[in-house]
Amino acid sequence: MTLPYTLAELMAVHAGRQIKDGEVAFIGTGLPMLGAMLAKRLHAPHAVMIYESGVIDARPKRTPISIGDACLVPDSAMLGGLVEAIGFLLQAGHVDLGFIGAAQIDIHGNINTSVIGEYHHPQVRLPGSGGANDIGSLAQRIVIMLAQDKRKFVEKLDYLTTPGYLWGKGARQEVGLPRGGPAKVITNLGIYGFDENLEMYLESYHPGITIEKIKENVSWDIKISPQVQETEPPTPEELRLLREEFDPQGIFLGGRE
Amino acid sequence: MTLPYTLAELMAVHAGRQIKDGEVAFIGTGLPMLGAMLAKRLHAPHAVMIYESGVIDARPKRTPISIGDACLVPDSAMLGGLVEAIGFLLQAGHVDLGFIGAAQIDIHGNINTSVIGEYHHPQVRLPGSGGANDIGSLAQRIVIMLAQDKRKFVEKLDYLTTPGYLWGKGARQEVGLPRGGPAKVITNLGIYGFDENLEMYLESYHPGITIEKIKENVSWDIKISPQVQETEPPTPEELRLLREEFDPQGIFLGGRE
Amino acid sequence: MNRIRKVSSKIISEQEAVETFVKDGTRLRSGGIAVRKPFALLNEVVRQRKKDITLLLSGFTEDGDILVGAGVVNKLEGSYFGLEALGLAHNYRRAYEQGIPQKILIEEYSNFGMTMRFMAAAMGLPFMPTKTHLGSDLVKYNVLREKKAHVLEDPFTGEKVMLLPACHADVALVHAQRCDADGNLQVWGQIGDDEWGCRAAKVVVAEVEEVVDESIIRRDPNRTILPGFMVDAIVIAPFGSHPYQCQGYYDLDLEFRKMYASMTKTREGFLQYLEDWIYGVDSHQEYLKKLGSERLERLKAKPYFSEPVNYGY
Amino acid sequence: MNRIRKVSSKIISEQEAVETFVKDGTRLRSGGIAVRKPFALLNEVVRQRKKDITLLLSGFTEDGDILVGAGVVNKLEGSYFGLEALGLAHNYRRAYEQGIPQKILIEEYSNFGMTMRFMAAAMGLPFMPTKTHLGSDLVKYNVLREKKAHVLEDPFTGEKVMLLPACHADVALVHAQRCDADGNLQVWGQIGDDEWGCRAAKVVVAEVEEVVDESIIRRDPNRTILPGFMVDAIVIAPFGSHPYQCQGYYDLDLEFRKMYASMTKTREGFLQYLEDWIYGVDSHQEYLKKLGSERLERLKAKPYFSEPVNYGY
Repeated sequence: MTLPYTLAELMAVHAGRQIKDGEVAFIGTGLPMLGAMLAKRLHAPHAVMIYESGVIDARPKRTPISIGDACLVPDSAMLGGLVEAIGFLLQAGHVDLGFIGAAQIDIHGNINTSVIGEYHHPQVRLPGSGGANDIGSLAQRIVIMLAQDKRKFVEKLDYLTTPGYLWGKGARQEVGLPRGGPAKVITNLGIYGFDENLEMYLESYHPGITIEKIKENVSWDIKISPQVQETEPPTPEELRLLREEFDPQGIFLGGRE
Repeated sequence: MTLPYTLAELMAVHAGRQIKDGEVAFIGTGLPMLGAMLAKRLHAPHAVMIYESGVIDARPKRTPISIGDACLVPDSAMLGGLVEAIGFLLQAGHVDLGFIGAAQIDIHGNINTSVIGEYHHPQVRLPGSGGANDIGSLAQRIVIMLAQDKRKFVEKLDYLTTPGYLWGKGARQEVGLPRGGPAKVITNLGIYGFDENLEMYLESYHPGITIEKIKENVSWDIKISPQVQETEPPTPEELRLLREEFDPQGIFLGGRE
Repeated sequence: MNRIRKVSSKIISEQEAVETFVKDGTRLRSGGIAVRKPFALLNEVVRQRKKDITLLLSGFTEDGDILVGAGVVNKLEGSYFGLEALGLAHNYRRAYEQGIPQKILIEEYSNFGMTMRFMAAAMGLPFMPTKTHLGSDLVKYNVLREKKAHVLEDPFTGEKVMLLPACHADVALVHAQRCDADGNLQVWGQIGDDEWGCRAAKVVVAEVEEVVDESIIRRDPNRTILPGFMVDAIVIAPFGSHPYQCQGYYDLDLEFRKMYASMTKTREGFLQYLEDWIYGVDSHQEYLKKLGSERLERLKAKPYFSEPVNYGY
Repeated sequence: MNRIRKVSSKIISEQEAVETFVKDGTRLRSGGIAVRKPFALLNEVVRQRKKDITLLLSGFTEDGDILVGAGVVNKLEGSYFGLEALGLAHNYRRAYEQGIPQKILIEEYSNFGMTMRFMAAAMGLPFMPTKTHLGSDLVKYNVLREKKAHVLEDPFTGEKVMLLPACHADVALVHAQRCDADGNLQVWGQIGDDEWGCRAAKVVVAEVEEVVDESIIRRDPNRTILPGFMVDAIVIAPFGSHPYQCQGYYDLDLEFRKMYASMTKTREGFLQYLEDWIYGVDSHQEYLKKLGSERLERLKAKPYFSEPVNYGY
């Protein structure tokens, strides 16, 4: 089945829909940036976008290539540095949601972005935390985005870079984290939530993706919501904005020409 | 004997002479401000003056009335706040000397600016620390300035607001202070230094003041330097600057009209 | 947290701002250390005869002295309580020494100690470390807090470090040069500890010299110290810091400050001041009228402008 | 400390700056997180074939990747090691996974963790507290430090707090928009953690787009992030952050960054890059010549100016 949109586009759209109007959102590189642009334009005009290099309430005229992109600066409301963006806004609890990528994720939404394999002698050395540990520790809730396969949805992380719910109920409190935890996981196959045991379950599968395929791409026996349904598709307006305005060069969404 | 200058003028002049060229000095309200203006104009043009509200390398065109005076701002090199002035410059050890006033002082240069009498039921409630505890704790050396009498040079402080040498050798290190301590005490009667036991001694007595008079105005048996001498008088240029340019209204030096 | 507001409604009168946000018993942080003190709001707090306020500041001068003398404040956490070059703060002395008009309790720290305590609260941390207070009586006498400070042996180097507890505020009052209608707040000149003091509060009420178009603010976002979504109310109060200064707007009114220092030497004098300058005037606007346009004109700042910088890319 | 300098002597070439201040084994803090990276100086560090440098940063991208690939750096303390939207950092992977050109050791923290570590050093404190790192493997694996972090039970509230040790640097390199001849350094746009990173170093070498008259700086002192007496050398390097951006001066060179990401997929490709863009050019000026004036012209920032503000009183 060929969809009239790519799964990367669908992910960007659903990233954007996580941002409610009036919320303060901490935006990372990549698809969340596109999602933030969509949200701000369409359903969340009063949302406040924070970028960790110190940009508060950004209104970029083009899609930023990185969290430090100079295009985030003109017409922003306030500029500081990491002390303001993370120390003040994020750590003090003023950020409603943040986005994080993942190379591995487990049932409790814990994230590895550091190494695949043994820490000192890994198969793949990945970028590490960056701001991910900060966002995952401190935002009111986080949304995790990754391309899914079985080696990424693992029973045991090779390295726990960013805490999700750790070992489950009460764990974040026990280690001293002030709040937060994963609300959603958005992949190229489906969207996941967390149940009362703080375990991941499937909320929706993307058009063209079967539950069977999802199960094949999770290392544990993933729970399925009784209300599971097909993921809502992008609207024509969302697609138009992504393609024509926000990523015409396909930097984040891949070659589309 | 009538001097051609006041003792307040003499104090301001000697405050200024404590600042060596190229040094970084933390300036408080009052006579030290006049001293700083003199130093910058005469013998220490490269000295850097810091004011705790956040002004770094000030070049005021008039004498500031307070540490927050707006006249300190134009033509300063950098403006921040207390975090920059105290947290960064002072606490990290970049400030060579600071000035502090005192209501009571003891033999080790410890200072009280909080209460006269019992803390909870004092005879006189004084302003408290302000930045004094910070300056006294963190500058490489401090210069203490006060109008002297026996009730001010005491054997035991009613309250220790700002540490001098505490109980003597090794005491600052023992409580965790990173450096510093009093270098000089400048009063309306004389100038004092600290010996190898970190005890105060008289270096010089002001013109018109006898050693006898000094002893009468110290509660303990003050040591006298074998090299004790008369305090050097102000130069005509110093006096001219003070009177004509820096404090023509006599705000700090008293009515002279 | 829902941050959506009707933007126009943030700009309110000082009466409404104080009525709405400053309650009896509020932990109140007031801005400015020796500069940009929010007198328009503070005078209104007095006018509305608030009670049992805990005032949180680094350097208390006329601001704290008036609130103490008027019986608004009965607890203080701070560092300096005086009139700078103009001498001791008399209301404060009368209250502390003689219980007039009421006994006050004070938890004392150094200026920097207060700043770090605000920073801790603003950063969501229970404490901040410093290398001050060590060896002094500042940590010997605790009045309001069971535990006022804690000496920690640093686990990395073994050296001693002073931990000071976060100072949270219910409400912060601050005077700033300008903001836009959403409250994005800009300050220049000395910052003091306003950045951290404001961020330590649940609610921020800003008085400003002027509200400007958001394009002015957003063309120079490095000057913003607090984002609009953290500012709950905006009070337009030109000369709101009088008799103090506001960089780029007006100089200090030294005569007024001398008058205050002189009048408040006696309780009667202070009551007269209260009547003349606070109770007897209805609003900040009336206060300015009483000062007179000639006097205000004389205090107006001379021009000394920065150069524009390019924010383009 | 004697702060007197012959002011004119602070402005030196990048060759002299690196020769004088960057020694083998230096603990080197490099500025910029995703913006204003001091490439003119970093390229010169590579050109002078320094060794055994410990690099201290929050976010390493091309800067760290080049230094690791060139064998200049063998230890890193930092948080992020990649090329952002352009993928993984290949030199870094080759070094860590295969020891090419040499094995590197990394002490990892989060971005904010590094910022707070710089802040601790800059503030003369042995640590700073945070509420991050808790419960993660970031504190499980220590490589360079015997004690990498410490969980403290807060003496005031009992909650758990993570203490991170101060990160001191011997030398900080930073790219700024401008300074005066004395080195008073001004930055606008995102600050990242340059304020605290620079202040954490014993020596600061600043590269700037331009040196301006001190009157420009002193007419807008709120933009200064570091006073001149803390800046030891000034290197005039227009486009010194290329291929990154400098607010108000130029945009990023995305084609160049893509070329870097692509060339460095292989060791051979990286060696070619080194030859083409570092060893094969004598200086930053040569590097700019190689880029060509047409390309630089295209990258130049469009005007988007702030309004002047009044600093008068």
